[in-house]
Amino acid sequence: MSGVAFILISILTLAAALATATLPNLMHAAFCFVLALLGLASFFFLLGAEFVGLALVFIYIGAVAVLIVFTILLTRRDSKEHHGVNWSGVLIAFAVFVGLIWAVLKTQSLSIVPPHIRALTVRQIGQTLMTGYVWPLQCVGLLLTAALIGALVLVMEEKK
Amino acid sequence: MSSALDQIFVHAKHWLLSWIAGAPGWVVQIVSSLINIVALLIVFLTLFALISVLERKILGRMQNRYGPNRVGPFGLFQPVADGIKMLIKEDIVPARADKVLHFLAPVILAAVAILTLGVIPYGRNMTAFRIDGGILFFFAVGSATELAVFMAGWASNNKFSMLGAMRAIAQMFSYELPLIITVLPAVMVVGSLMPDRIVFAQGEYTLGIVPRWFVFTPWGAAAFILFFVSGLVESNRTPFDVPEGESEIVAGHMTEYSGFKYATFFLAEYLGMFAVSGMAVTLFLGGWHAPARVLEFVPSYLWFFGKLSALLFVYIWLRATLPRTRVDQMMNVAWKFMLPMAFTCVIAAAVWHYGGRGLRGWLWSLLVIVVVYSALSILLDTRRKFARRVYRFAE
Amino acid sequence: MNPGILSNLWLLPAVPFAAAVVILSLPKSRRKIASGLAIASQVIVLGISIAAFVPTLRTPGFRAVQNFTWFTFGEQTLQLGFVLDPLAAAMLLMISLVGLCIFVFSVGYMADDVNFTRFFAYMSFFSGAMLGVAIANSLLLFFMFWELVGLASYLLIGFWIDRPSAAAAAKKAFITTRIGDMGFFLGMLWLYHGSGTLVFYNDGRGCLEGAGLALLGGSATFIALLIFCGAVGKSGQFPLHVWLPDAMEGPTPVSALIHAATMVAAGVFLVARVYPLFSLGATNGVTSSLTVVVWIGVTTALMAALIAIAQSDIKRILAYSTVSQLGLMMVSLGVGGVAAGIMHLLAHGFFKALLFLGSGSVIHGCHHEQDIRKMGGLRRLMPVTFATYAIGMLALSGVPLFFSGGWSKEEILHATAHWSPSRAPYYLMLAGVVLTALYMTRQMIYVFFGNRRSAAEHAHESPRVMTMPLIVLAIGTVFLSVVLTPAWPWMDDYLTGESAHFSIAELIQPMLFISLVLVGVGIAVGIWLYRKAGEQDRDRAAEVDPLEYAQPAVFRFLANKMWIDELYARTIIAFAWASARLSDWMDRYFWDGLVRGFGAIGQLFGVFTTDMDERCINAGVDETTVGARGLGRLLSGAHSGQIQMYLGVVAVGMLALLLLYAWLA
Amino acid sequence: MVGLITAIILIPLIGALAVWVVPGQIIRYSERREAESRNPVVSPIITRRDVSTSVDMTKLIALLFNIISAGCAIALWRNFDVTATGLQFVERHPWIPAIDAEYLVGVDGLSLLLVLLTSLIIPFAFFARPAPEGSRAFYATMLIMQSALYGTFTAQNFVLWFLFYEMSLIPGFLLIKMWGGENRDRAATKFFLYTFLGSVAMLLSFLGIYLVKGTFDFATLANFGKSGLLSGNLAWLAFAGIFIGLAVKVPLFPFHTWLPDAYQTAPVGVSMVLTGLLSKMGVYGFVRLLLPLFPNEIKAIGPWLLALVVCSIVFAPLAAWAQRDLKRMIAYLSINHLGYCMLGLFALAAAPAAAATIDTQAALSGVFMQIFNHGITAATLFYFVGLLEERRGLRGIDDFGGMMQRTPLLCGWMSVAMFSSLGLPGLNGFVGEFLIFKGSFAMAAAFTAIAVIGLFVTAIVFMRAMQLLFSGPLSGNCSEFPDLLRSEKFVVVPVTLLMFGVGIAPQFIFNIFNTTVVQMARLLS
Amino acid sequence: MYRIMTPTLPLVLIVSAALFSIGLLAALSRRHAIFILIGIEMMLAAANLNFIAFWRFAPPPHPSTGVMIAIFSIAISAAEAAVGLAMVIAVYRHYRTTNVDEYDQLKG
Repeated sequence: MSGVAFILISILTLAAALATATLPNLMHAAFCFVLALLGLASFFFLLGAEFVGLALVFIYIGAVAVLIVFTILLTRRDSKEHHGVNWSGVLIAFAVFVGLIWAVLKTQSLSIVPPHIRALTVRQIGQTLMTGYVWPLQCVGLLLTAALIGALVLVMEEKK
Repeated sequence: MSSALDQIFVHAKHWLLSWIAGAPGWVVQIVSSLINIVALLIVFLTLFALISVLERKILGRMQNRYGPNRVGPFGLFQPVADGIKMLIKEDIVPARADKVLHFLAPVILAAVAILTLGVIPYGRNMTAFRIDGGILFFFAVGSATELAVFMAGWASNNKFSMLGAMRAIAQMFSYELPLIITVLPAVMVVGSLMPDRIVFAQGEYTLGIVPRWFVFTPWGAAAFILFFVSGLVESNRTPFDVPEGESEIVAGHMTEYSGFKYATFFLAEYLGMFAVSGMAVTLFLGGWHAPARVLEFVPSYLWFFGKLSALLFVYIWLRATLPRTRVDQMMNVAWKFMLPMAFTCVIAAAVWHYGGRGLRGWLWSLLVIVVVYSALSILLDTRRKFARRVYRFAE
Repeated sequence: MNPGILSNLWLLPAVPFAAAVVILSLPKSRRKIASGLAIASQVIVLGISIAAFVPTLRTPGFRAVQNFTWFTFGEQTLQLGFVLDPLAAAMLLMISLVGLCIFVFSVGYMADDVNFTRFFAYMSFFSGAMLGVAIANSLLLFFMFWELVGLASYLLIGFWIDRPSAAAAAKKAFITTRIGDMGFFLGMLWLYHGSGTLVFYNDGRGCLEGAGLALLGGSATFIALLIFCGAVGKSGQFPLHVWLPDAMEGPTPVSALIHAATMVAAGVFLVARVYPLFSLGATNGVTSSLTVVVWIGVTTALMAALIAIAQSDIKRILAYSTVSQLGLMMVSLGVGGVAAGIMHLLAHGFFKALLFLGSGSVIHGCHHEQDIRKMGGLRRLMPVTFATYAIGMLALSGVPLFFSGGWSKEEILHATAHWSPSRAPYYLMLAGVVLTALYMTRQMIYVFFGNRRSAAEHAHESPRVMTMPLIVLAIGTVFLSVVLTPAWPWMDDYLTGESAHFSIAELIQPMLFISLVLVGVGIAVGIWLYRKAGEQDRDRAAEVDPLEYAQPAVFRFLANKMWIDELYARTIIAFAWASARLSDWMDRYFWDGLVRGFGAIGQLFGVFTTDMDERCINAGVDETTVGARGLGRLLSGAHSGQIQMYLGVVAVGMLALLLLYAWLA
Repeated sequence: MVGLITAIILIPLIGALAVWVVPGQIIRYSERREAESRNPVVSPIITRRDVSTSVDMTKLIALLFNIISAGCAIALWRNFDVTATGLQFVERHPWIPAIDAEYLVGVDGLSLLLVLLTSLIIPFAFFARPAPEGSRAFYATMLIMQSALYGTFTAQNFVLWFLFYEMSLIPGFLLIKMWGGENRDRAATKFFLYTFLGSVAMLLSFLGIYLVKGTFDFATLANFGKSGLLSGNLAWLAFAGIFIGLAVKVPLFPFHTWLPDAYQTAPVGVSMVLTGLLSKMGVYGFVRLLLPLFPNEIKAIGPWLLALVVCSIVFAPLAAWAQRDLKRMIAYLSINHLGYCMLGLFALAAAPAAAATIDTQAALSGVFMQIFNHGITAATLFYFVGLLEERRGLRGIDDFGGMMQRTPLLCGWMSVAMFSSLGLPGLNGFVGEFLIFKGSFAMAAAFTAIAVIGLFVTAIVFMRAMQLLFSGPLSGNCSEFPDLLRSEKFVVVPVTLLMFGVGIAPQFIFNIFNTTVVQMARLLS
Repeated sequence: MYRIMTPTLPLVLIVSAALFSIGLLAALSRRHAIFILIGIEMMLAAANLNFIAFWRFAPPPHPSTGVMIAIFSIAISAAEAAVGLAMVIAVYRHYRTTNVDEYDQLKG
């Protein structure tokens, strides 16, 4: 079953991501991005990282996606993509893709069957965050605050 | 006897599952989920119908009129009639609308609302999806509402829709912060994100009569009030129904909707209301626990739905009583009062915890809340009856 | 001994002070309460004074002190105290009795004034301070009350604050007396330094007692003279007498109380109080300090009497008479007649108060006209005032037998006559007696006899509240003569601490006849000179004075107060003001200029270094910068500003790394 | 009780922060008063006028912190052992061990007196009118100044002391520069440069001392002082540096020219603080530093120093006499009054070896008393000038006239302050001046005798002021003045009562520093 | 067939690599500033997927490092998105366009 789900989710995610990268209607593309993220979250569920999945949904779909669509709205003047494909970009992306695939396939030590592990509970994550990762956590908190203020300052209208 | 009555729905599900006992595991899993979903849908759609008519009747009573009383006994079949009307109305889609998103918006909205209902424990052993991070799930999924509202507003290609959607998102964003932060104290105190555990933690009684619901602690009471108000905003209910203020922007993001899509929005709003109320009951009002030990013989789900009904009644009551707020005042309250108070609840809960969870902690946390509340009142008091009107949030 | 009264002496200043504070806090409209409170406090004070007087009567040479610590500084203590001896007791009685009369008089005199309450507050304040002066047993405490008395005087002279002349007079009074007080202050410091204490009497350890005096040695003369400076200022002695006539700008009761009866006499009292300092090391009763006192007194007495003859303001005449009489008292003290001086002080207190109140009554009756040349013929219109004024005039002129002033003046002349260094003061005093009789007769004739002139037309007798005090004071003036006669020198003995004995033979002395004759001459000359002055026409106010007619230059010299004020204004005050301007100028331009000069030097240096900077150091740096800029321009071509290009380069770089990895692996 | 001093120093700083953070609001209300306007033609007319008064939230917050710190100061006073010698409430923490800079605070009687004075004057200055309404920066700066003053008066280590000493300079500069009257830029710069140069000189001297003796501790240095701290020219250099630094601060003739400008220009509240407290820093420095450290040097040039002092005492009131501006006049009188302090100190330090105990103690007690009295009195005078200025808009001595008829209360209370300043017995000024003169007369009679002229000229100055301001016919431009408002009475009455209290029963002030006086007199003579 | 369908580590990595490349594609080929940002977000998401995958397939007993890094990475990218979008708006206000080709003021 997980195999089927994996394939379905992969197809969904990659398709949505591709749509994001190519759709000319910006709003559609943005929503496709949301869909891709949803797929990614499903991946995380599938891999047993429920918390990360939920956090991804919470943060990206609940917040970042809304921000993105808002930004698109606020810069509405060109909500349609400018024409012309940047072929060099496509080329580079494809080259990178090939390189990565080649690297993955070439590496032998990766073919491991998934070990049976006990689920990682939220409580464990919380404890780890509060013990071993306290400093990073605080730093991230500081970073978020700074980002919040910075964003506000950037967006605030300059007083005349 | 009472235990049997209490667990009657659980037993019923097990009985149903015993029909497919031989099937592979994933089949059983899917069937089990389906049963849960179907049960949820039946219960809440019925509740929706019931509440929609009851609301109109209660509003009527409060405004000194009868309300619907023509269709069926006491007008109870009114929702059926409404449903038929909605179904057979023409489904109008504006010509320049984004068809796909226009269609998807109400669907997503309703789906999200139903999903959030899944993690709430309705009775002993009666949780549809038992997820480790249930609370997180509730809010993570719930946050998709904003996206759906935006979709509706944008796809309609109508300035009223867009404005309404903007307003809705702004207010939902603002109040989502206090909503989530007020949950934190309960989560902290219990040490789990699982709604069942939280309900379970409130199951004791002091002296056998006073339940240890969180609402009876100072931080709990404050958090409950904040949560409830934020919930009102989240579900766009009066007095915070600014996004669909008909006198200003027709019907907000729902302007271009008609027929069954409109009904779906309606449904989603009510389901959202149920979900938030249910979460409030779970977090602060002891979930399905009885208010006294002697009353435990009454089945747990009845307690839950009793409490839920009480909260719903308050929703309707408020709608009958209060006028619509002004959007800038609302925003001011969210950022300047609700948010600091929500953080204070977290601190007060910590104080309560380290004060020994007894009377001492109770008093200390009360002190914390009172001090911060007073300070905020003084600082926010502009000595004017109304704050100066600003349009920053509405732009 | 009467410890009871002694421990209650502090009430004497305290009660009037308290009354003053209460009255000040009253609203302006509470006139009855204000005057009632003031008079009540004065009655209480009189009662206490009598109670304090009684024990001094019983024991000859009575002296009781009560000292207390004001404060402790470091390990030292500062002692203050109260003393009760005949000197203090007699002063107390005089001050409180005269004060009471004047308070009562004021109720009538000040009836129309807006600031009635404030007047009584100030008066009570003055009364308290003056009583404090009388009982102080420490030069410091004496000085403190002395200053407060000065303050009260300042406030009361300037009572009619809207008159610029009053304000100027008040300022003049305060500053002039302050000059003397600075001397007093220095003397006090010296005394403190020399004797180690400022307490007068302290069981043999006080500064006026044997041990204390012994410590002083030769410095006592200087100390005494410095302290005498204070007395000169306060008692209006030459050369600091200029403020006293001007002080008549105050209301008449003030003139009566402060500038006639009590405060100005405080200088005399001060000399009497610290007399042991003056007489320290005396040979035959003469010391250099006392000699100075005598000559100052003589100068003052004669000069003031002369000026008085040429004045036309009723109060100014009395003021100069006061100055003159105070000089007389100083002479008495200087020649060793302490008791005589004090006796004259007491008698003067009564009759001068009487005269001032009488003049007040006249002024009141004449609608606040003070020029005697505009009065006349008031004898009939104001009989009570006339009678009492006449008594006062006779006492002042020194008519013996029934008038106190006569006897005390007699005593003084007696003492002066026996002063060993010189007889000159005696003769000068005799001249003074004649002049006194002369100017008083002149005044009487101008005011009470002859035709009624402009101001006298609508004159009227004063109300009873004003005449009653006049009568009381007149009785006092007459009564006092009983205890002052040489036949029964009770007062003399009371003050010197001997027992009184009666001897009618003492009454008959050659000197008495001399003075009697001189007084008679003075009065007679006065009547003869001014016989016509009284009959002047009622419409013509300013007829030429007979003396002016005779000697216009001399008269103008006297009428203008010998141009002393003008002299001071041209010399001392001008010098002080010039030095003030100079100080200010020096400050603004010289000292500040110095500072600014330093600043300018610094600035010059700054300009120099800036120049150095620009020429030498900056130039090198500039060249380097130009080179760096060229390099930067070269490199900046790689920046297309296209984000995507940068990103693409990064991706290619990543790919290259991957390939490198593959090649290496 | 340990930590109380640190609390006193820190609370105003916190207050400054709070003033910055909390939004200031001005609550206005009107005080209804009866105002009598005199009409010469008709009868007196009673009119009711609304006198607009406002309460400034910022001021209230600042005052709140003042009250807290004053409360701590009073606690300090209550717990202060008046009989114990030496420092009390000592807090000692290592700070910069490399240069022997410790955080060392403590109080003896003198420090306590000045701490109490600071607690009194600063809130008083907050009430000064005309005030910069709603100016948060003003109050914050004043609070910083207060903290610096507390620190200066309690620090017992030179580095710490100097830190606080300089810390008071910058707020002073800012206060004059930002809220001053005309010519404020010039006056502020002059003030700053002058005092700063003095400070630099002082710092250099102390560095020199440190290099030789290796310590910054006041008590230790004072012990060295007895036997000669330094020797030869170095001693004279160090002495001159410290002397100039402190003489500028006091100020002493001829280093005083910054003072009239600064006092005249500064807003009234700041003038109050400048004269009431900042000048005391100089006197304090003399007592604490120069006299114990350089007894021999002072003795050597004692007469010259006394001559300078006498110049201060005599020329300053003469210059005051010639002033038109009331503030400038009081500024000059401040120089005079501080001159008395210096007279006592220098007479003491320059006295021949066998000065009597009573004289040294009298001089020292008098100086301390004068510090306190001048603080109160001069501040009150400035306060009153501020009231006049607020009413009239000008403060020239001849811009007023006959005010006594219109505003008897204002004039009455102001006269009390003036009489206190000219040393009338019964008011506080007399006590200190008498003791100073008593002590110094014994030790330097001639100089003291000349200094008495200063007392006399002061009287002339005040008499002239009173005559021109209060008496005479009511000047037209004063005829609409309101008398003392209730809010002003609340400020004036307690201070004046304090003057009376100190003048009549000064023992409670003496108690604070008597032990210190004994100890110091022993140290200095 | 079944073996292929089981999500093994290389499979997940291949999906992640594809997602990364698509993100890179978006970042390089789109003209709209926001989509460059979205592309970067996508690349970050792909990286997160890698973290989770490596964590999941690590031999037991395994620490929760992978999850932690993913959580932090999500938080940081959220911050980055907020600031990035704010910058887009700020830049848009200035240039009145979101076309990155026209943002060329920084060129040397």
